[in-house]
Amino acid sequence: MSKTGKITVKDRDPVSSLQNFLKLLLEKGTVEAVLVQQRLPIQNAAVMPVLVTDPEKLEGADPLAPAFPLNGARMLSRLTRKPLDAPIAAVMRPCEIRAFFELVKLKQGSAENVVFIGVDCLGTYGNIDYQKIAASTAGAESTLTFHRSILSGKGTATGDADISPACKSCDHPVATNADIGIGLLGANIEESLLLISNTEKGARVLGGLGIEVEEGDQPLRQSAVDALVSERTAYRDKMFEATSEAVSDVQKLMGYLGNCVNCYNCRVACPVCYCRECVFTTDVFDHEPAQYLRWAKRKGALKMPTDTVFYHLTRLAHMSTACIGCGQCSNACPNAVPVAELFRTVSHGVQKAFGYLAGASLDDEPPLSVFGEKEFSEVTGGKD
Amino acid sequence: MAHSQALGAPGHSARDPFSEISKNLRACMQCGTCTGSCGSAAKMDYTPRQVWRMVQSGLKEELFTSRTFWLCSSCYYCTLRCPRGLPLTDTMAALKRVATAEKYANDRKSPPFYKAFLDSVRKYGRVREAEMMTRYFLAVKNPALPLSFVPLGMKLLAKGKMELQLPGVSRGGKLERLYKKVMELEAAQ
Amino acid sequence: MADYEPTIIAFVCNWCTYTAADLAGTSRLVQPPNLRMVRMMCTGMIDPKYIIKALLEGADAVLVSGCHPGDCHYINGNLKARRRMKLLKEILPRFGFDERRLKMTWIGASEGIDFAETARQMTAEIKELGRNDLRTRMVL
Amino acid sequence: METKTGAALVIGAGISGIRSALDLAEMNYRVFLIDKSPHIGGILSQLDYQFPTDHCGMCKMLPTIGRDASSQFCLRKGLFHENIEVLPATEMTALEGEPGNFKVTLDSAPSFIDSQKCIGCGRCSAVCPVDVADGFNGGLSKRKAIYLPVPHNIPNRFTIDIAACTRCGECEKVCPTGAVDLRSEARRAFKILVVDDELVVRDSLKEWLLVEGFSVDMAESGAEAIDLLSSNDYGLVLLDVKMPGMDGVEALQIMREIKEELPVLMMTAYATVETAVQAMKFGATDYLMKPFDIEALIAKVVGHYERTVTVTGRVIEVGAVIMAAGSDFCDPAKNPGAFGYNLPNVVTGLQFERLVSGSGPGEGKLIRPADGRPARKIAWLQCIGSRDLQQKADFCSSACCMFSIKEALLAREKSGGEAETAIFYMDMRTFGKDFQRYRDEAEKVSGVRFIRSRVHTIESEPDGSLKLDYLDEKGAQREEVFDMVVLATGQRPAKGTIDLAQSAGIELNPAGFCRTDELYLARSTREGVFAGGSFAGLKDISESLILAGSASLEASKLIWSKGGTQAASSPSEAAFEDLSKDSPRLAVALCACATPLRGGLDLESLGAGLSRWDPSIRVFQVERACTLSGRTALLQNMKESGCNMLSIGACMPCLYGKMLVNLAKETGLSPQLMDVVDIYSPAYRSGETDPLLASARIQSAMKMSIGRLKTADPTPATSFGIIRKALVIGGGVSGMTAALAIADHGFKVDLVEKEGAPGGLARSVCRMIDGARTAAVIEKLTSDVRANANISLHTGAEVIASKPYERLSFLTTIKTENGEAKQLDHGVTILATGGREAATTEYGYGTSDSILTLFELEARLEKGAAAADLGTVAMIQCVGSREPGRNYCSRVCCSSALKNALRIKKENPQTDVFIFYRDIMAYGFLEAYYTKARQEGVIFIRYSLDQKPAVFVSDDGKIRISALDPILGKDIVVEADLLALSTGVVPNDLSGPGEMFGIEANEDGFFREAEYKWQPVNSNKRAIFGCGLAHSPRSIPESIAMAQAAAQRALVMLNREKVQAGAVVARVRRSICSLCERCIPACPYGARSRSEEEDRILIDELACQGCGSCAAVCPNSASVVRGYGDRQVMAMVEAALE
Repeated sequence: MSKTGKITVKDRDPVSSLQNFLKLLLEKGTVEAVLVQQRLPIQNAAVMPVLVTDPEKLEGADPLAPAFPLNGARMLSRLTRKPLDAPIAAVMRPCEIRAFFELVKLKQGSAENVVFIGVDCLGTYGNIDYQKIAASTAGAESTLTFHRSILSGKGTATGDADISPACKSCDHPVATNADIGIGLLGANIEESLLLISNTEKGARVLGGLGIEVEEGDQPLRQSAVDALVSERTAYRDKMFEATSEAVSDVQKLMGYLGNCVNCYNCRVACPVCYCRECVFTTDVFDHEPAQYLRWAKRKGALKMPTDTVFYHLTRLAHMSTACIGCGQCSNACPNAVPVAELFRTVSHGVQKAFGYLAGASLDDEPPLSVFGEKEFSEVTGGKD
Repeated sequence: MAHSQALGAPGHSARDPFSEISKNLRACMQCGTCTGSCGSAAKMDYTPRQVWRMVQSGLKEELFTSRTFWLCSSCYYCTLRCPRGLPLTDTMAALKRVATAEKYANDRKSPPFYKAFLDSVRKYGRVREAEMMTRYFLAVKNPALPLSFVPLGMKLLAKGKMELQLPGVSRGGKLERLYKKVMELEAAQ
Repeated sequence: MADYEPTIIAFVCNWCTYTAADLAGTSRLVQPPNLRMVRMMCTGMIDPKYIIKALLEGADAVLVSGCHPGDCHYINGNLKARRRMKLLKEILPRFGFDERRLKMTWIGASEGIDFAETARQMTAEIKELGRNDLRTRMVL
Repeated sequence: METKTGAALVIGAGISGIRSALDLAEMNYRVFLIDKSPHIGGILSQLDYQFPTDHCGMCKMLPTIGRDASSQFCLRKGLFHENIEVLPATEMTALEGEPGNFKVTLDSAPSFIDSQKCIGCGRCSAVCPVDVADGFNGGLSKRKAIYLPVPHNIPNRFTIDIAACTRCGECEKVCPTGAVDLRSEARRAFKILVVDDELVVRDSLKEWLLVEGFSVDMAESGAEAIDLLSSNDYGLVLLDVKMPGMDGVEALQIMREIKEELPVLMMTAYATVETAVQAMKFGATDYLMKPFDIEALIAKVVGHYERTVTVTGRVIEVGAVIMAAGSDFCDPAKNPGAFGYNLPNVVTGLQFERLVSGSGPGEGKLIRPADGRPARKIAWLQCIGSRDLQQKADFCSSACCMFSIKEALLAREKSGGEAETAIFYMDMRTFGKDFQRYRDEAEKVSGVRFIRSRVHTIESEPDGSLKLDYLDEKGAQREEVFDMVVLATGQRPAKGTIDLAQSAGIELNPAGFCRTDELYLARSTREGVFAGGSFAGLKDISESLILAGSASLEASKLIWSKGGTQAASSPSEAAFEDLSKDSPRLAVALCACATPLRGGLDLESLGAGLSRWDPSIRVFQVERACTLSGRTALLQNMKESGCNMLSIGACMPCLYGKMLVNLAKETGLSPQLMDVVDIYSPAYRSGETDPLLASARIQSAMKMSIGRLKTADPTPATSFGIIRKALVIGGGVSGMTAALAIADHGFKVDLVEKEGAPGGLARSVCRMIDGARTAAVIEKLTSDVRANANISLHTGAEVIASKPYERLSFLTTIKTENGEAKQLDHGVTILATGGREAATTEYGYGTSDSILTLFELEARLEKGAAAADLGTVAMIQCVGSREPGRNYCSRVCCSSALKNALRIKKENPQTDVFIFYRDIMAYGFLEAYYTKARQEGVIFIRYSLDQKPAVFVSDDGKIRISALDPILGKDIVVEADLLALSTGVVPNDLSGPGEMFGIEANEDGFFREAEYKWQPVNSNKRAIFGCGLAHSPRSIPESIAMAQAAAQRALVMLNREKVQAGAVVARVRRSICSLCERCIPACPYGARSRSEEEDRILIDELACQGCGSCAAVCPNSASVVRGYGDRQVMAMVEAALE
């Protein structure tokens, strides 16, 4: 049962009709600004999150583009770290909203004054691949061709590039916790886009815009979503198996992380790694020269910089309960180390062990911030 | 057969022996040790603990319908173990005295038995079983009773625990003055 | 491989388990000298990275031992530590660290015998399990 | 004017003694803590678990403010505090002087073991031939005459049980460090002269005394004795009375002239006892009866000998004395009605505690003492030796009901839930806070059977199990077989209480415990001598600690009023250099001393190994570092090398507690930068196969210490000033007492009372249990409060808001009587918001004016309503209390009901009084009132929760109460003219002050204390305390005691100009803190808060206990605990793997 409305698509261009919908939001004053992924009016047309207040400046907005330069959650957290009395709309992918929910739990942002508009996500390309595609076809055309090829069943690949492994294994294509959902699945996006209101804030906003919404389930959409989810889950489980096998002992893990140069870029890109400065960049880890020598003496040889495996394992320990699998860590790694697969695999196991799904809702407590009197007695061998 | 029992103010008159008894038992906190210790508690209709409770609550009539205090064999276990140090065995004896004095005909067998025993001891200085039992059977006037004692009698005879002496040979016991003194004391009380 | 002597890092809480360790010592209980005791004020103070560091530096096993739930001098330090150990026991075995190389237990102040028994049993188990060769091998 | 000493003596080092000693020590008084047993901890050293948490929490008694002045480890190991001198095996023999200036003589038992030398290796007890029942394990196991008093004690000194020791000397021979000295030569030097005309007597005496190790001379006549006496020096003379020629008495007189105080024992046959006694008049010290009983004779002789070698009485000057000598348990075997109490597998409560303890005989596996089989069906018999007039024990021991429930729960836990448990009781006295809930859970969740019956006999079955005959609640005779029976033994005055009372000049109450003031429970009958803990009668741990706190308050008030010194700043205030700019220069001192402990340890190779590992350190050896000379050598070395950190490798680090503090003072280095490592015991380990392995362990131990020190954070601990004023909320009896207690120490107090006049609930109570008028108590307190210049009383005022002020103090706004707001600044807060009588609509209350509540009945009696025209009075207890919705016992209604019943019976014995009850909570000495009430003829009728009495008011005004009499099994109806309902006590609303000060109330609305047992008056927030009815229902004297305990805890804060934060304390590195606030809920002490204006995390350094929860939860170590930073711990881990 869901409350859904429609955006009729004019001259088979969903992107511009979506832009008109967003213009409506600004013109009606429901929100004072819209944070949306927009094609920048610059030479090689990069797609970046943009905070737009003037409806006219929305014409580059393209949330449907298969581009995912960075996880917008960190931008929204900067916007809402301190109470912001102006309401804003955030057009985001499901993983961005889930990441932001985790950040809210860590007091890095607040969700009161934000209207979440969650776009169905059919997958995105890595930054390098997308730049090539964007360079070859101008403007929103690349977005339309991407969606048309999916609609016609030709899949997500264009040329030799395909959507990133993280997106292929993402089992949350629909933003169920967004106030308003933009439904692509189960709709012919050249005629209309679905408008799903998941919360009463969403219903209020749509009501304000005069878009009537009726109750009723959407069998077509539901089966499309289920199909996509089962396909993605199959891919995901294969990926889990392969990755687990690839890191099943420290030697293999070192091979897996062989190209890592401790640039810590994956941490910078990760939306839920919220520390202002990572402990590995503080004085705790700038070791004394004598210490390096002592390690080298004990082990015979010492790769520099050290603490690579230590860094990844510690980062796993810190954020595996909050990882939402957005893939930005692999996206940001200069040496193409498959970090996302490793972190997604381990986080899935950890979150299942604690019975916690990252970003699902603002109410459930992060597992390591709470504790119980009688629990997990298997950890202490049955003693309590 | 729980029936409502008006627990009015327990009747207190100055010299009533019954109030004497209940004053002794007031400190009882119904811990049940006496009943637990009592050898013959199993055969009693009201356990000793219930007797003290009835005394406390002044349920006199109902108390004297009970056979409990007749069955008390004065082994003093209860008095020894009572955490309140109450004179329980003496209370049982006092109840017997009150029962005989106020003629509660609740038990036709025990008073004549005790009386026959006391008379025999008074007369002969010791008990002569044959004479005592005949005197008891005569007092009880229940023909079936002697027959029920026959098996016991035969066993005692076989074991030489009892001889058949002829009644009537009066070798006067020397306890006469003792009995008189006791009767004087009881009257004075 | 049973000829080597394992080195076990024991993160123990200053209150109950350290007292049990002293008790095991003063009651002259025979226990193997393989434990290296790091005395923390409370198991709730043990950051997961200390345990990861110990295992990566080549500790053959890590023991974390604190007060029984309810005994903690700081009310609930041990309960928080249990959750962190649950996290580590979920992550580390995926990379080939045998589950038995990371043990958590509660040892009360009077359980000197338990402490000696845990030390003996763990040393035997790890000796049989084999050396953690990261100690002398280059780790990235 | 003699010098006023700021010192106090605490007698008895059980937990109450420790509590009082710590209280006074934290207020910078000097404390002598003595105990006659060789170890501290009293009975608690034998208990591993305490109700209601069923866990141990002793260490929570240690100071939380200025905690570096005291030991920071489990109390079972011992107690060190800068201001406390612990004297085990010491007793007080005399107490002279007046309050504020006592002179006390202390006698310590002769110790045959040198505590400096003994290393606790245990070889002596291995060879000791004597086997004695081990008191520590309740006699369940055996120990030797030379033994470890408690397993945990550090330093683990062995002691000799003088009574059991046969002086065979085996231990002396085998001791590796020569610590045992039985003073056999000293005995040989003790010469005894035996004077008797019969040769056979002389020879036998000589032989016995020689065996004992004494040297003996003999004389066959008085004359010979006299010239022997003049030529040599005797310690003792055994003089026969009947001798030809000069008889004993004459010889005695002459001897007296030769040597004035020579001890002479007259030896007399039966006939001449009068002459012996007469000889005593001439100065004979004692006499011996012929034929001689060898034990008695030897004991007397040894007694005289020991008196000469006892450490001569040490005289100390103290301002006050606190008696916390505790109490003993009764010995069930001595009970005249003992029916099978000494059968095998019948144990006392204490023995059971030892059976479940890890260090006990059964190593914690619940086994039967007789045959070691697991005990899986256990019965507890309550009231053994309590509530038993036959044993003159007309008192309840207050704690046995609860510790039996705890033991039943422990039995189930230790047996993995298999054990079947049953408790046989008369009244299950769960009168304390949350006790009723504890019992309900035991019954409903853990399946403990509660059987209301007093078992008279235990019979043993062939297989060693035990058969109980008992009467069940319906009166049916029952028989049940159990594996084990535990006797909940009642209290008895501690051994030696009588002569302790004599030497202290205090009186005892009829039951043999210390007699205390009716109102001020801590005051004994002698001014200046106070009673804490169970010395005045067994209490549970929480009540003992409250009374101990009250005793320390009284003692401190007395000392302070006599001008006793009370140093303003805390002693360890010595400013340490701030070395944060210095680079670490570490010195390693290896103690070289010839102790055989050394084994195969080679110091040179150890030193060389360390320098190779870390060339920057400086290694040197010191001769006997623990001695004074050792220390000077250390100092000199450190000065030379200019090092700012020191790691000492020696034996027994525990010896260095005080030494490090002094070293710190002299070198100006904070003790945090010094460390002592035990490098000897691994080498010495008996059964150590591989010396290489041992030296590897020692190397890594030293390296870990070096690693820890080099990465230590050298900034010294800081200290903070707080506003030295107190705010007391609630002007009832507790509030006023607390305010007076603080004001009497010279600090300003604001006392805020909602009503027009102070007094609280006590105003509606007319009489105390002993008949004294309560109004007099309130008037006295009120006049004292108004007269005290330090107290400003605000009546009709209410606290409306409070916020932190000047970093660690509070600024509270109150609305005064005439409505205007007033701001009060204060450093500490005491909540004494009190409680009130609970309202009820049950049992027809309100439908007739002859149905009253307890207080209304008392008011009517007080107004002189003649008992005669009251007619029949009925009372119903537990109205609304101890049932869902208000599942706690209100504790005071039973004693008040008994008080009213006794008053009615006293005024008119003919009035009939019926009390319907569920359990009469006449705990402690209130039991005597319960017995008296029954003896006065009050009829008690028990009812159960599911069959409550029913009340009908007939039209003629008579009240008919029908109920089931469980004894008779019949319905009875009581016609009464007056019905009083004991509705119990509910707390006044705590939510207002609760939010303002961030403290919670428990589910019944009472003040939630930090820890029921070990911190009864603290809240979980620093500087906020609670007492009186706000904490839990309690009688007026108990409220006063608790108010004093709360005031005492507050004074620990107020008493210092600068309050010292701990060295190990949390710190936030602001530059890298991401303000995720995960560390705020992680702190169990609420010491962290987010400051909105400065946008950073604030730490209350005084509340912080250094537990590190905030550091572990912070991913990038922005929150770090000094002494346990990442670099330090990781350095230790690396060093351990070198």
